[in-house]
Amino acid sequence: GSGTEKSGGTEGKEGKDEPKNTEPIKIGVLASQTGGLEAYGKQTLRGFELGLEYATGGTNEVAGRKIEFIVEDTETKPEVAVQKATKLLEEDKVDFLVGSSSSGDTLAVLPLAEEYEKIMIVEPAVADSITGSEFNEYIFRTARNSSQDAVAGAAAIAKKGVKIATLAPDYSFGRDGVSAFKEAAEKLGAEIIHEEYADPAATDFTSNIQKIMDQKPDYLFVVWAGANSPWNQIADMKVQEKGIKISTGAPDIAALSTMEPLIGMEGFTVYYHDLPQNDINKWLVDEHKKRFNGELPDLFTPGGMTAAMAIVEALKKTDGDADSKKLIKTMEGMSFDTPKGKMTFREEDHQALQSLYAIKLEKKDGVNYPVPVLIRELSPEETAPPVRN
Amino acid sequence: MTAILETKDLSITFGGHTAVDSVSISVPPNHFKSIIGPNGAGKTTFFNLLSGQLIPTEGQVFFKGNEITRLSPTKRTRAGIGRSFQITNVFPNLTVMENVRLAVQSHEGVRYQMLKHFRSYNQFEKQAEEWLKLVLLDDRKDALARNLAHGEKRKLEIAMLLALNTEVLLLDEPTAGMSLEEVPAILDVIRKIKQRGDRTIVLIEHKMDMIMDLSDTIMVLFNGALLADGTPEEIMKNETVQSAYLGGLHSEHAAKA
Amino acid sequence: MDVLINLSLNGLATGMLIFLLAAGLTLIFGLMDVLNFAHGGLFAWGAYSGVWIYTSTGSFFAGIIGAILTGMVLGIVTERWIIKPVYGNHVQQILITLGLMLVLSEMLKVIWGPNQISAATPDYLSGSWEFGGIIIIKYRMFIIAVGFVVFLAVQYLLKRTKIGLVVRAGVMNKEMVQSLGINIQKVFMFVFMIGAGMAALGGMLLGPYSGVIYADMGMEFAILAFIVVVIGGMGSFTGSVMAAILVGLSGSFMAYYVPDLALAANMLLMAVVLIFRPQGLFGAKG
Amino acid sequence: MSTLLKLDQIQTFIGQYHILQGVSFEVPKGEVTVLLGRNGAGKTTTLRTIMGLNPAAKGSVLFKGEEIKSLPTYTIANKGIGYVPEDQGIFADLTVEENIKVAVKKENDETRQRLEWILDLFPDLKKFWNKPGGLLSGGQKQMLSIARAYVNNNELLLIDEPSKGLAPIVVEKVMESIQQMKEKTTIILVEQNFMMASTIGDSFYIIDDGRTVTNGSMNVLREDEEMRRKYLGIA
Amino acid sequence: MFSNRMNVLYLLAAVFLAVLPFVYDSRSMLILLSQVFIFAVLAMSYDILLGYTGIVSFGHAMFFGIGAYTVGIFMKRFEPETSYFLLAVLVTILLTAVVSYFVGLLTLRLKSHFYAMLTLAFAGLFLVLAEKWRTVTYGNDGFTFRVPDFLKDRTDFYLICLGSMVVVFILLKRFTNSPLGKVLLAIRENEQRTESLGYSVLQYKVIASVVSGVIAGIAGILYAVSLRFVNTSVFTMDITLDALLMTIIGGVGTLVGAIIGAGIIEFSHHWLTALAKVHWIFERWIIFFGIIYILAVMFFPMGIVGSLKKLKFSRKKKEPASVNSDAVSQGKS
Ligand SMILES: Nc1ncnc2c1ncn2[C@@H]1O[C@H](COP(=O)(O)OP(=O)(O)OP(=O)(O)O)[C@@H](O)[C@H]1O
Ligand SMILES: Nc1ncnc2c1ncn2[C@@H]1O[C@H](COP(=O)(O)OP(=O)(O)OP(=O)(O)O)[C@@H](O)[C@H]1O
Ligand SMILES: [Mg+2]
Ligand SMILES: [Mg+2]
Repeated sequence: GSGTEKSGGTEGKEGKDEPKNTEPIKIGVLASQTGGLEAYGKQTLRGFELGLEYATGGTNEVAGRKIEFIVEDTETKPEVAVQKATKLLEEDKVDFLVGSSSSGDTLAVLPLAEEYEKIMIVEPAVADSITGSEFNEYIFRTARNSSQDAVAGAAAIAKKGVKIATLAPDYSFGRDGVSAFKEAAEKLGAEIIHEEYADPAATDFTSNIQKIMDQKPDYLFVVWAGANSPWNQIADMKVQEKGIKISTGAPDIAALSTMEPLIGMEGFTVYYHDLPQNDINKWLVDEHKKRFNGELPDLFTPGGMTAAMAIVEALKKTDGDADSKKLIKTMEGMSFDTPKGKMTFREEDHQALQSLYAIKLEKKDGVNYPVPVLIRELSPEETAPPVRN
Repeated sequence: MTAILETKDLSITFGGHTAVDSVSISVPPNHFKSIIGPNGAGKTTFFNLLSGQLIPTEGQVFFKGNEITRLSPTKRTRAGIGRSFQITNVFPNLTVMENVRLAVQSHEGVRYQMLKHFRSYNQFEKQAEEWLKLVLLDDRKDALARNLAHGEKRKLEIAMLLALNTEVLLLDEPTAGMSLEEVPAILDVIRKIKQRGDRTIVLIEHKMDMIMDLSDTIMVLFNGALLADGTPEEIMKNETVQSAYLGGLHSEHAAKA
Repeated sequence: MDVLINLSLNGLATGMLIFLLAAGLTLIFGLMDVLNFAHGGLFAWGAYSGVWIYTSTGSFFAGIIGAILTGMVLGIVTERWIIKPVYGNHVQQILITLGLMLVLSEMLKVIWGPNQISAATPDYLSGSWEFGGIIIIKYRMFIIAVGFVVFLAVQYLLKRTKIGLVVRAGVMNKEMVQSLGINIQKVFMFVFMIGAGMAALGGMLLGPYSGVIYADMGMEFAILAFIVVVIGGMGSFTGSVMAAILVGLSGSFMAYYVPDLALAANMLLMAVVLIFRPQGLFGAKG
Repeated sequence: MSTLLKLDQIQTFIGQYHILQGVSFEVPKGEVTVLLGRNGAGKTTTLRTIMGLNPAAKGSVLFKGEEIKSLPTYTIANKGIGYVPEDQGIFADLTVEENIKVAVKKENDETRQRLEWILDLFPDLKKFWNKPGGLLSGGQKQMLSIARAYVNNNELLLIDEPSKGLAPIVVEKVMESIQQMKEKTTIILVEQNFMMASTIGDSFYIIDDGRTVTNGSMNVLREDEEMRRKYLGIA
Repeated sequence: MFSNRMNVLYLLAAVFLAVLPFVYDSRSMLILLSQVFIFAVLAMSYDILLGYTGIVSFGHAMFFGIGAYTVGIFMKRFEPETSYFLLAVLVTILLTAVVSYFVGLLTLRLKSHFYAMLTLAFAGLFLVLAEKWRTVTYGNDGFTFRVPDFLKDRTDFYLICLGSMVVVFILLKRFTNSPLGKVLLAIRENEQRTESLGYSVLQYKVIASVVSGVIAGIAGILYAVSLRFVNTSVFTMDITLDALLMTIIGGVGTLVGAIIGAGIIEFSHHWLTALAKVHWIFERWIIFFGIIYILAVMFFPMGIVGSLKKLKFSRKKKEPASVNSDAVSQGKS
């Protein structure tokens, strides 16, 4: 009955007293398994499972404790996310939360992590406010945030004297993205001459594109997410022919296939399977192909894997102790291996600093979508976003 | 004594068609006036102007000396002009009792009471029952209005008007479709109200014997205009009325009566 | 000047596209008075089946025909099993068609997977011409043309045959229409089938417009279609075209001149129209 | 003279209500058969049962010897039965012209002639040819409803209280027209206007409480005051 | 009639729900039930419009959202204290009343679909406002906030939700059974006739829309507090559709129907998603959700309560008294 709320705490203490706790560690994973972000949810889940396996060497055990994880579908609805998160915390008594696919769902769950004093690894939700204004100390994010994207985007194109216009959907994601980009780009000496925001649900973006063309920028930097995209119309309006170069973040493979018109574009990406050159990624690609009949890991698959690896790494360091306070101390500033190389949880806001990739979209034989080809890796330091909490 | 209901040059035009054409009448209190005229003469439209369903293009309507030309139907009903409809117009999914009770409730002025239970107004139900008895419909009081036969709906229509208990009653063909047997009963009701002597009644009907029997005066509408206005005898003598409205058979009939 | 022409042309084309999306609903909702919330499902199915046929056969034309046929078959099934029991009852219509909508859009994911799918224009329709500053996108001209043809065809059907009258009469008084010797159920089924076919056509043509189709596209565009039918005036086919074009143009011009209100463009337009013309642009006075 | 329509012990339910509990009558070809009875007796329901709008649960409805009891309404209508319902059944948003157009089964010379004839009878309809039916006056709606049933060459017409709401002179016209039509068309008439019923009716049936209680030739009823009083409450 | 027996039943149900948290200790069940109560309040408020006045609104989320944002903003901007919470409730009531009054005046003259779409437009404008007024609302991502202590404990909050639902139910029951409520029914049936009986239809509709709007606002407050988070989703069509579906499934014009509908939808949702983990067939559980709607219409055409009521009546009496839900269904909406 009444002790439930503090049970997490007591358990932790017990863990400290007993020399060897063999209770399994439980992780609750929140992801969109239905609804608009279903595809992202699936990527995270696959990655997470593979990550656990990799990090524990296939034993699914750390410091003598088994790791179990329970997946819940948030349906991309905040109220469902809260319901499911509470269930995980209350009934399954999980030690960690991981998730979720949407920023809204994640934001709604943040206070629960604090209330129940459990670590939440945010993956792949991108809103800056998660590690910014809405931050609490139980939150760690393995995903990159909007600002990191923006900094990477800026790094890819911004130089002294370059005139840039931006196009973004008119909601938080787009607005956050552009303001972060602007800051980063201006720091690099570029000039933002026009910001265009479009109704994300619109069928027609030509007016917005027209307006950008009127400004005659050197670059058009596009922040976009969601199925309904402006690529076709950018091509139809002959933006590139007018000498305006396009730049944007490369999305997941399904969305890449709609970017045919942007071949030749320079931009950045969070992940594409052949960009990171390390053993972990190689393992990921191989295992993923093996298990999911030849499919490649996609945009957020390594993120899921990273979340698992961060947890295992932290537990290794505490020797299986899941006490949150202790974990927080351990994880702040912790560096750990991931398919994207080393990441580090920044002490101030628990944001994982990580590599991003400056790329160019190219047509490749035998691949039916434009492929992001590496121009250069942007180091974690280079893409570090400002601290905003 | 001043007129209770009066119109001055009342006209209404629907897209070029003048349905009521400069009609001026004056009905003294407690008077029984009938309106006759061919189909489409403008009788119902005239009623609509009196009861506020329509706003005239020209002219004025007065009730007890006050102009009410632009008043809403709601306000006119509250002021004391009640009407029944030619095409039956009831609340189909409420019971007969509930239909009439709504009229009683309005008459009693209980309009915005939202905190008390409606059952604390038992007297409404009793009154409603009285009215239903009067029109011989009390045995159907729990039936849904939409399940009534046509004639029964007509009776309900009348019961609702009576329950409003207004000073002026506008009756639009109350007995259309009512069975031979029951017309006299309804006639009786109307007659009783007339005899009470405190109600003004305006009646539209095509049943001439009924009109002759009840009316103090009769007005005749013709293509929207007032053709004649006078006592039953005067009207029956009017040749235009004879030929254009009553037709051959009826003149015999009228002569007999 | 160039800007004005570009904005107008693109607004017009978008309007025509919206018209194609809404045309089916004009019949089903405007004329037959069925609050069909599954309409979006019908055109999402049109889009998926059409694009699938196009990519597997390589013939855009086959894709169009395939989409229309898919829509018609779905229309018949829907009418027969879902709509028929609930004619004239809006409350039940809302519930049952929302249920159908869920089934339809989830089935898409079962068959074609949850990922968005890219939808390309055929070569002969892709690209654009440029005259001075005026850019004419080929596919948009194609949409305008198709919209025009569909408009004329349906207008012919409604004006030259009794079908429009019979449907309107049937909605007002089904029993009476039957008493006049008309098999109204068959007529309703036919009209519903045509409406569903047009919805599917609209969906199919939408794909290449933005380059991508996805399972949830249905609900998004269905609301737009409802807006068009209502502000055009229920049951008025001309009204729907005009409303659609108005929506297209206002979207285009507002995005350019008052971008801050662009998000609210459709809702503002609808509010303004309905406050000043409560029966819709071409609706008979109620 | 042959029988065109024959109802035998018809029982009809509406919902769970047993409305018709035994209606039987025969309609001879070329005659006007009148159904009489008080309000709520079941006259309208009888007509609706014939049209298949409230199908009979038991009994039989034979039209030209063929059982039509369980056919759908439109099939029954297409066998040559026209219906003027008591609430007129006007399509309010359709114009007078469109109301008639919906009804017309075949556009040929004959229909055009019939239409002309009926419009001459009711010139008001011609006058308001393009007006929405819902805006007509009560009597005009009645005229339109009758006209709509007349335009087709029906063998049998079911007319429910046509005189309701019509000016006396128009009632006369309707009577005249029915007389004229009798040559081609058989008619079942429900009518409360006894003057009209007795003038144009050939035979009558009285329905009470969902049953046919008595019948006979109209001449008999005209003479038999006792019977009138007993069943119709009039002298 | 049998209202006494019904009252006893309602009382038993309420008592059962009130002691539930003390005997059955599952917090996620509590949360689920709280969610049911909150949506029941919203659905009941919708029933006042749909079931009792006969108007379909597509913009009900507007009021829900106002409640949710008001409490969110108050808690975020000021201190999460009881006094500010009460102030937020007061402001919600005021705001929803004012907004529903003006929107009502502006829209209620319109006929059925036109009305529905105009409310949709207004709700859409509120959605855009919430999106655009980023300094206060943080855009569509939304923001989290703290709540006063007395709302923190889930059991207490559960009881508060239950209490609110019961109070709203009793108030609305009384409201609909009042003489004014009867006039609303009359409007649902035949506006024009109601007018010529001396009732001013517009005023009644506005009253209904204000009552319904304020209660929807309350539901919004509870919803936001339950999540301690608010984002633009509270203004979306989804919320309106939820209210609509719950009301219809339960049976329009019955109030209890709204509660039962909320229960059915939330629980079948809960179970279906649970099943998704058990068997792959249910992975696409939304299909089954859709099928439930379809079957509901086929087997309970008047909603659960409406259809049961009808069954009961037809067994008992020859002549049915008014079965409300069926009334609306006859097409005016
Ligand atoms: N709202 C309206 N719009 C257009 N025309 C109308 C309207 N209402 C009535 N009319 C026309 O006005 C004329 C008069 O109609 P009204 O209903 O007043 O006739 P009436 O005298 O009551 O006839 P009846 O005896 O047949 O009921 C008719 O020709 C009718 O078509
Ligand atoms: N849908 C229905 N549900 C229940 N009862 C009905 C329904 N329709 C008709 N009735 C009942 O059936 C009985 C016969 O109705 P019907 O309309 O046939 O009478 P009628 O003889 O035509 O009367 P009237 O002369 O008033 O038109 C009436 O008591 C009526 O209340
Ligand atoms: Mg009249
Ligand atoms: Mg009858």
